[in-house]
Amino acid sequence: MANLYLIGSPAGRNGLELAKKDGEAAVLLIQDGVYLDASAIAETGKKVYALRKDAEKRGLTNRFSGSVELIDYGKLVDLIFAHKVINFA
Amino acid sequence: MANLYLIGSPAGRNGLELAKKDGEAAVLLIQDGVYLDASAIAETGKKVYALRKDAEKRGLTNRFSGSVELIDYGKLVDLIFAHKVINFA
Amino acid sequence: MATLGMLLTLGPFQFENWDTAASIAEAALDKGHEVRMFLYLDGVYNPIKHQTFPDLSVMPKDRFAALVEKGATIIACGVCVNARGLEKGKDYIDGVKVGGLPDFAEIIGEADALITL
Amino acid sequence: MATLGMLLTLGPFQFENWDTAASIAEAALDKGHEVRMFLYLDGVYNPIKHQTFPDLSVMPKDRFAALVEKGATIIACGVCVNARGLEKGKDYIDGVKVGGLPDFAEIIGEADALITL
Amino acid sequence: MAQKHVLFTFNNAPYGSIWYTEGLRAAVGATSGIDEHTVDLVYLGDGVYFTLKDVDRTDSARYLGTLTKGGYRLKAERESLEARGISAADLAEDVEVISRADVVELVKIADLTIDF
Amino acid sequence: MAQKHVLFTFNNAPYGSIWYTEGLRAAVGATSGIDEHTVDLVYLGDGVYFTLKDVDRTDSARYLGTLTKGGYRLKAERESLEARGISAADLAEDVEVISRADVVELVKIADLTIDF
Repeated sequence: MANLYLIGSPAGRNGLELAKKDGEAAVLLIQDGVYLDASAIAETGKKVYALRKDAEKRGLTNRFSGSVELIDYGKLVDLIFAHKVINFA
Repeated sequence: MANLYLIGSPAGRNGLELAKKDGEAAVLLIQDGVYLDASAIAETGKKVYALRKDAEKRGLTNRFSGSVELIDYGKLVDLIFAHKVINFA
Repeated sequence: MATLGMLLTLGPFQFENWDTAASIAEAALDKGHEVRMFLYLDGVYNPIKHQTFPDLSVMPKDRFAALVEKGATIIACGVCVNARGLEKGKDYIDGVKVGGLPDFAEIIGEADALITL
Repeated sequence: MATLGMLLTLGPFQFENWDTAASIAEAALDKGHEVRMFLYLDGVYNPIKHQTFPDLSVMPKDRFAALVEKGATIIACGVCVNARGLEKGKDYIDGVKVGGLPDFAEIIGEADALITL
Repeated sequence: MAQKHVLFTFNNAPYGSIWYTEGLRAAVGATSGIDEHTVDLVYLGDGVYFTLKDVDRTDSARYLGTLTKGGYRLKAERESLEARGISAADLAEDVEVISRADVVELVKIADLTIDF
Repeated sequence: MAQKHVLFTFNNAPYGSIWYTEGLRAAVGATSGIDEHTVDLVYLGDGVYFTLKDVDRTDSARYLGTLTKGGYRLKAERESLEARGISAADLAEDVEVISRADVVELVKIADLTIDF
């Protein structure tokens, strides 16, 4: 299973650095993690997701380009079981 | 009364930036604020204090040069009343 | 069907983690998965049953009670509970158990995925 | 003699602020100053009297009780108290009052210096 | 007892923690007491994320309404906005952008300061 | 029920919060259960401040003793140390410095991960 970096706190920066070096990484931004810039990771072709609810209430949905997929909790649960979760939330 | 910037949290970085621009500033580092680098402020001749107890338990006392004065809670209280406290702790 | 393990180390209101944890657990339960949550450190404040706040229609403890009703297992760290003065969880909502780190070790053993918040 | 106002928004154990607040208040009282502390948000967890933890000889609530004995005024935000299920502070140590933001406004009016933690 | 001028700084982004809104509630409390203190409301660091125009203000609308009626403005530090790539067009209408030097002036005129 | 290999990461400095020591307690708990899980202990970001040699370890000595007896080492990420100006000479003797690439390898061999 590929690694899913769950980024949701100030410590999320540590997780993003690991995700950059991990060839099998996907990234899921939640909570204040949606403020972090994961565009460098998305540009390398790795999948980046963000929890839509957390992005919306922060007024950030316009900031995400097509390279970031906005998802709901149901999809989040599917991703969690389809990957190994690397926790930074 | 001169301003005493009480720096003791991640938000302390915001306070340090203000202290740099404040001609009448002194800085007091407490809690995790003792990890922050206030040397640029000390070099401008502004007084920088750090709470000795908080620096000691983090193993940082050697990091502080003579430009930072290590103080106890009693001195901290004296400083608080001798200045206006600008809170970032 | 899979088992989701969860570790929650923050309390209600002050930080968003409790809400995220409850929302993820709800979604997992709705999809038919099992949820086993361990409340550690300030996480043990979440299930206090007397929470009341006029601005909120649903209190944090209600969210956790709904998880229990849907079949989630929620266990609080007893050392943390007593340190915080909650006396063995005497004021907890029904269904939340007070245990210890061996319970968390068991959750680790059983979990197909683990989320820490 | 001066008056030190304090605002504490975090609870015991998890974050260091409660310890810093108690230590500063002790030092101020020892120097003969007045201390008036307002507990807001998670700060209201500090005075729960049943705290017990074998690894610590002095519990957070003991530190706050000692401040009260030395003459400090400690007032907790009632909305925060009830939101967190603490039922008007029924399990608080003696001497801690449950009030509201008007009490904090009064502390602001009286304080010669204010510390927020 | 005396009327004071209090500088409130907001340093934490919504919604990871609740200081962003409970700080506003405290500011309302400060201005509503017998002394009727006056306040400045300044957003610094990650706190400036609250000033984005699309932020959901459900939790804080009531406090903001009271403060706005009292003539208060939300002030966001330009340097903090720029460091986060936030332009004036991204901000809510009731937000005023001020420089770090301006913030230091507000520090100087305050009697007391409170950070949230 | 199964024995798992768990990666614990420590991301918060002592002593502003207690994750630094309560995370170690949890690691002891994980290795002491019926399943006797195995663990890796990695310090990242501000968490590396715990690995300084002069840090007061009173609160965590007991947990560290148990983990050390079990053969576990404290591993600090080189890139996080360098970003904070911490050299090898500043570190406690029981700390092993590993690269970020090494950390990613530990991520890959873990069954589960926990961040404190």
